[in-house]
Amino acid sequence: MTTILEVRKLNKSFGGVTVARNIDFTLQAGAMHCLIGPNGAGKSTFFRLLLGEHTPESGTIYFGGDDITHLRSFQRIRKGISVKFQVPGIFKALSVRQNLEVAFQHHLHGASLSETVRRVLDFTNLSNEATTAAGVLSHGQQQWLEIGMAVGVEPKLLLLDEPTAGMSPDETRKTGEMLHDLNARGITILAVEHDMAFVQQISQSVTVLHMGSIFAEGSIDEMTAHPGVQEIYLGAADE
Amino acid sequence: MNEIRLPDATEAPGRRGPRLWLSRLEGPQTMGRGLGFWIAAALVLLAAILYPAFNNDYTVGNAAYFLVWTFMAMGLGLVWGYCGALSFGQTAFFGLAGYAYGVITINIGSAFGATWLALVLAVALGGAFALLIGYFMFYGRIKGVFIGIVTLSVTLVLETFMAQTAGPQWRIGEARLNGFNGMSGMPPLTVPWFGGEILLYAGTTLYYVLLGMVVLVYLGLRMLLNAPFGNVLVAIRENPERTEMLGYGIRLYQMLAFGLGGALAGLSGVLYTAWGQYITPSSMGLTAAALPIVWVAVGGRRDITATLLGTLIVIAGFQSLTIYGSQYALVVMGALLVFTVLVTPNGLVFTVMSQIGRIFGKGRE
Amino acid sequence: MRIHHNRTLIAALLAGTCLASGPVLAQDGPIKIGVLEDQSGDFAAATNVKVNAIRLATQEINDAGGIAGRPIELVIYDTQSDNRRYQEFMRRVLQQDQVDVVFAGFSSASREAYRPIVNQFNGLAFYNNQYEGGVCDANMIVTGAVPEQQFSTLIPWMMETYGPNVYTLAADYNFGQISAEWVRQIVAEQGGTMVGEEFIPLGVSQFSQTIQNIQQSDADFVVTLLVGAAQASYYEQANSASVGLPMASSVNVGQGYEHKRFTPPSLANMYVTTNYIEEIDTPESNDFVERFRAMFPNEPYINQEAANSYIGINLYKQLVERAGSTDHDAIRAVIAEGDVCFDGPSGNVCLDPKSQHMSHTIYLARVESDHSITFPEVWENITPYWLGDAGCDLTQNDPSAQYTPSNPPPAQ
Amino acid sequence: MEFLLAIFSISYQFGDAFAFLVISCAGLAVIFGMMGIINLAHGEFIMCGAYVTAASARAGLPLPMAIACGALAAAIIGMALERTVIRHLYHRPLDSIIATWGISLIATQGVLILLGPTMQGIGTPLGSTLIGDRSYSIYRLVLFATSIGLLLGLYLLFYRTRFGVISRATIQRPDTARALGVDTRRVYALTFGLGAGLAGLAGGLYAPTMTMVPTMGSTFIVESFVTVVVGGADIFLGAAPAAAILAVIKAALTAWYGQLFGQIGLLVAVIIVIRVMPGGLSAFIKRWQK
Repeated sequence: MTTILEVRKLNKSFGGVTVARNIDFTLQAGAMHCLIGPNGAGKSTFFRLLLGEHTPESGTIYFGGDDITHLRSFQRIRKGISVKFQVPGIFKALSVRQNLEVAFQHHLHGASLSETVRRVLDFTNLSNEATTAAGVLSHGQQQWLEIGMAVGVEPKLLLLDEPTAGMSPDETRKTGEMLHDLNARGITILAVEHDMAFVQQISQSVTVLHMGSIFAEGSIDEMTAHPGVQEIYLGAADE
Repeated sequence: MNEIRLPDATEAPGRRGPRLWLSRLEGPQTMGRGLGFWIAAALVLLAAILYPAFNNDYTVGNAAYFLVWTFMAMGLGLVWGYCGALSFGQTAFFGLAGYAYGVITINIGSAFGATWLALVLAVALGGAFALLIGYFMFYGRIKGVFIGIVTLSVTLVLETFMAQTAGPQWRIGEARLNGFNGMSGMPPLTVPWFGGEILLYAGTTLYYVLLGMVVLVYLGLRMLLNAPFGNVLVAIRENPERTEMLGYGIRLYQMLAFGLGGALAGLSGVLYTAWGQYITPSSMGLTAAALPIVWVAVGGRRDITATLLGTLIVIAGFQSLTIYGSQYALVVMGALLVFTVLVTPNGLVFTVMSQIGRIFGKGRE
Repeated sequence: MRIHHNRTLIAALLAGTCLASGPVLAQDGPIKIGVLEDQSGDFAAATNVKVNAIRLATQEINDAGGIAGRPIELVIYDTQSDNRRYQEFMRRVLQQDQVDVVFAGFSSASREAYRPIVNQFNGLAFYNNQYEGGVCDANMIVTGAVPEQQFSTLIPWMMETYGPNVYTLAADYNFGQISAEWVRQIVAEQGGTMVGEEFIPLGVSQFSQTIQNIQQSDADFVVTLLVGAAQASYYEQANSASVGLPMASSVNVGQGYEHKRFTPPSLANMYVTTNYIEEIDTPESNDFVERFRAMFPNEPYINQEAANSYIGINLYKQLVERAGSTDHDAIRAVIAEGDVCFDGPSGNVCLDPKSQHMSHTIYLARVESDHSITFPEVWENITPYWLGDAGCDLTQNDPSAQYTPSNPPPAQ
Repeated sequence: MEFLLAIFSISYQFGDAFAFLVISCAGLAVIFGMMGIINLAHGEFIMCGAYVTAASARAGLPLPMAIACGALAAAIIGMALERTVIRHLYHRPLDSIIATWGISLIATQGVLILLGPTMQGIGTPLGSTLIGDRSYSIYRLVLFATSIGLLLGLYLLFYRTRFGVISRATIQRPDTARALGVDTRRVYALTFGLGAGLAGLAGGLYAPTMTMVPTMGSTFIVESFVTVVVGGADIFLGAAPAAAILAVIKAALTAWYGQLFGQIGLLVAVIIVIRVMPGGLSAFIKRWQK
């Protein structure tokens, strides 16, 4: 197995608050990995650092062996990272099909664009909604549409920030299947997730973040049994 | 679920080159599609072509004058309505290009179509300046209302500076900038023709030339907006972060759109200067800067057709108000603006067009 | 509209009154005068009265039988202090309304905006404002005073009375810069010294620094060439800082009646050369003011532009009657005779054929500490000599340009 | 001694520019800075305050009372406008440009029609004082003191009174405030009225020193926007230091290079500030505080 993402000694703080402290993190190609941790643990910040929305104070990010620490966001996307945000980041005034076209059109044209759009519509169960304005889709459908858009750039690594937030159990299950399907096609997946049942469904291994640094890593069962992990979750719940 | 269906935007596969571009005359980013729309558009164009046959020279020349402003309005529609960046300073590019036309033509004269060379150079200068300002703003992560403030400041700096260039030391070659009183003495657009030149004073010939330019720019913008470029602009307006995370260098797109908007404002500036053989710093002032925003907002910024029609209606309407409304004209104008914003937030023309579209089932919404 | 025109045409042809020259359609009907003035916006304060002066002159002439038996019809548009409106409406009055002559413009910028259009349609326009001078254009007749008339009288008198050290405060645009140039030149000729010269951008309303600069200088008097409502705030601020120096101006009082608007004594000790203001106590002036107030009782002030506009209409009447036509060439032939004069509210005035500018009686108005006006000095028959001396001769050729002392007409 | 006089003279110029910026921008800082409404009718609120002040002063009221009347009149008109027009535009800040531009046209031309093209001024009170060999207007010193008092008063109002705290909370999180039982519509109306009243106050304070014409407000508007933009969203962290910095720039450029550069310098300063610190000074300062 090869390493797709490698993070070395990443540090970031806002004002006096440290949000990433000496993070070392490695992700193998083909993995399906989850990041967990209580609110404010730094999960979203970690994503934003990976995406280039924040610049780290120190540390290095390697993607596919290349140093991407100083690339702009869209340049990282073009290297093969893609993301689905927590709040659905779709274009509400555009139709579902237009959303997908915008997502794909910088590398596809004409017939191959139409074909890819059709396939992704199928994949996301949105074929019947192709001309609907994206803003009126159900919450789950909006999440799927965004996953479809994220996949459209043909990423090697897909970052998912709480992909099932606000979904019904049935939608959550379907989403899990979708992710397994994508993973089977060779896309590495890194997800931030709260729903432990869902984590169990999709992930072989998890990383626990706490106060901006990596607290523990291991299988999901190990982590739920880990006394320290239980403590930070309970401690956080007390606050 | 509330079914809102949007027209399908799929480009017919297999089309290439000109046919592909022609197919983009209609699409998701512009209102109006199908035979009905194009028949209506052709009728409007026909009416415009026949207009001089039924009106006197003054009315035709005055209509030509209205057309002069539409380019700046369409450019602002592109930048504000489609790209989501409210520029309060399109007049900076308008004025710069207008002065450039004056300086160039006063120095090289009008023979052999030189005025058209001046037009191209001046518009390019306006566009280049807009690219520069666009680079400064978008790569500097300036957003929202601050874009308006920066652009307004730019146009006011230009105005303040130009207003004090009355002295004889302020000359470029033969051309005196002439300060607040404004620069004059440049030739009108001139077409070299057999047996003498045709001077495009405000009249039927100028009207047809401008009508042709409006049609070209309008159709060109329709194609551009329905092309992938336009899709991305709208995506940036809707959600810039998401668009960037789809791998687009959004700043480049914004800068290019801003540059194009600036070039169109420059085109209006050149045409205005050539029309009246006069350009003044006050055409870059606060009042002048606010006017394009008013035209576009009243017409409707979200659609290029609404912008075009709205601009013509507002300019003509304000002029008639001034002619017939005496001192109450400005009061009525003000009341109209407030009314428009409160009652038809998407713009007067846009709202009417969507209603028509709904009736015939061909509109965008 | 078109039908009406055609009928007029046929009637004119049938009646056989069609003359060889001049606008055929208008020969029989009323004489149409276009009026483009700023009745709203920044300049409204000084220009509404111009329109009323034109109305007054028109009514008087019409009551007395019109111009050569033809009544005057006014076509009035509000140009809103906006140069674009001048361009739009100048085309409208010349092309659509087919007026015989236009009375237009307050600011110099507005005049420069419409002048190309007047030239393009070979129209005739009266510009009735005092201004920076230098317009050499056969299509323009200027009745307002120009710098050589106002400064060649004012500055030497001031230097003689108060001393040789002069500080100029001028609006930073054409009028201010060119007027300041005149002041500089005359001060040098008279052996005085410019101890300061400062230009203020239009729209500036805060003058603390300027006031300090003046206090630091050894000025004997200050020449204030400030323009617009914002800049007029200077007087109030200078007064409250007790600058206390005499002021000289060519533009204040006579135009914007600052002495009526400001609280005494902020304008005290200001000297203005003007060709008319309502305080002038001559029988002609008093009679004019009386007739004016009879027609417009609420008029705040009758300024020099109002008198010039009134004179302009009467001069036009004389020109048309002597030319026997409204044709521009015929009218200019009359001007070329060099004896077109009029005894009006401001005394006797005459048109100079070379520049088509007007001679004036120049009154030196002094603002007293209670803001009443006295006239320490009157100069009669001051001619607008500079353009003619510099080489502008509209009887010979028509450059349609504006010249300044530092940018004079090219040598012939 | 000569040196002290020079220092005083420089401070006087600075204070004068500072007072003008603070007083003219205070109303806009509330309406634009806090509420996000781009109020192009700011100048007309100032004009309204100036006109009412002049009219009341001529009717015999002492000047401070007359100024209070001017501010009050502007505040009442502001609240009426908020109720009829502005209320509908909180979610569409860019449309507020059009609406307030329309209001400004109506106000300027309406005043011209109703009250004529000019109004007689009321004269600057208090006279002047001689310091060294130069005389200074005392009223200008009063304006400077007033600007300091104004900042202090606003600080107390927004940070020490119930209304201030509720209004800041409402504007930051209207939904939360509503959930806590705040009548947010009333808070918006009062806040807008406060902004309009502050603009009226500016008009009243400067009425004795300026020409009274319907378009007089336009001379304030550029300076006001410049100060608020440089200051950023928080009036106290932003506007006061912004006014101070801009006053230095303006006074220095005007003193050394003339009024033209004073004007241009202000505009260029804005462009640079927006580029270097997009949230204005207040965001910049807040970042440092963290």
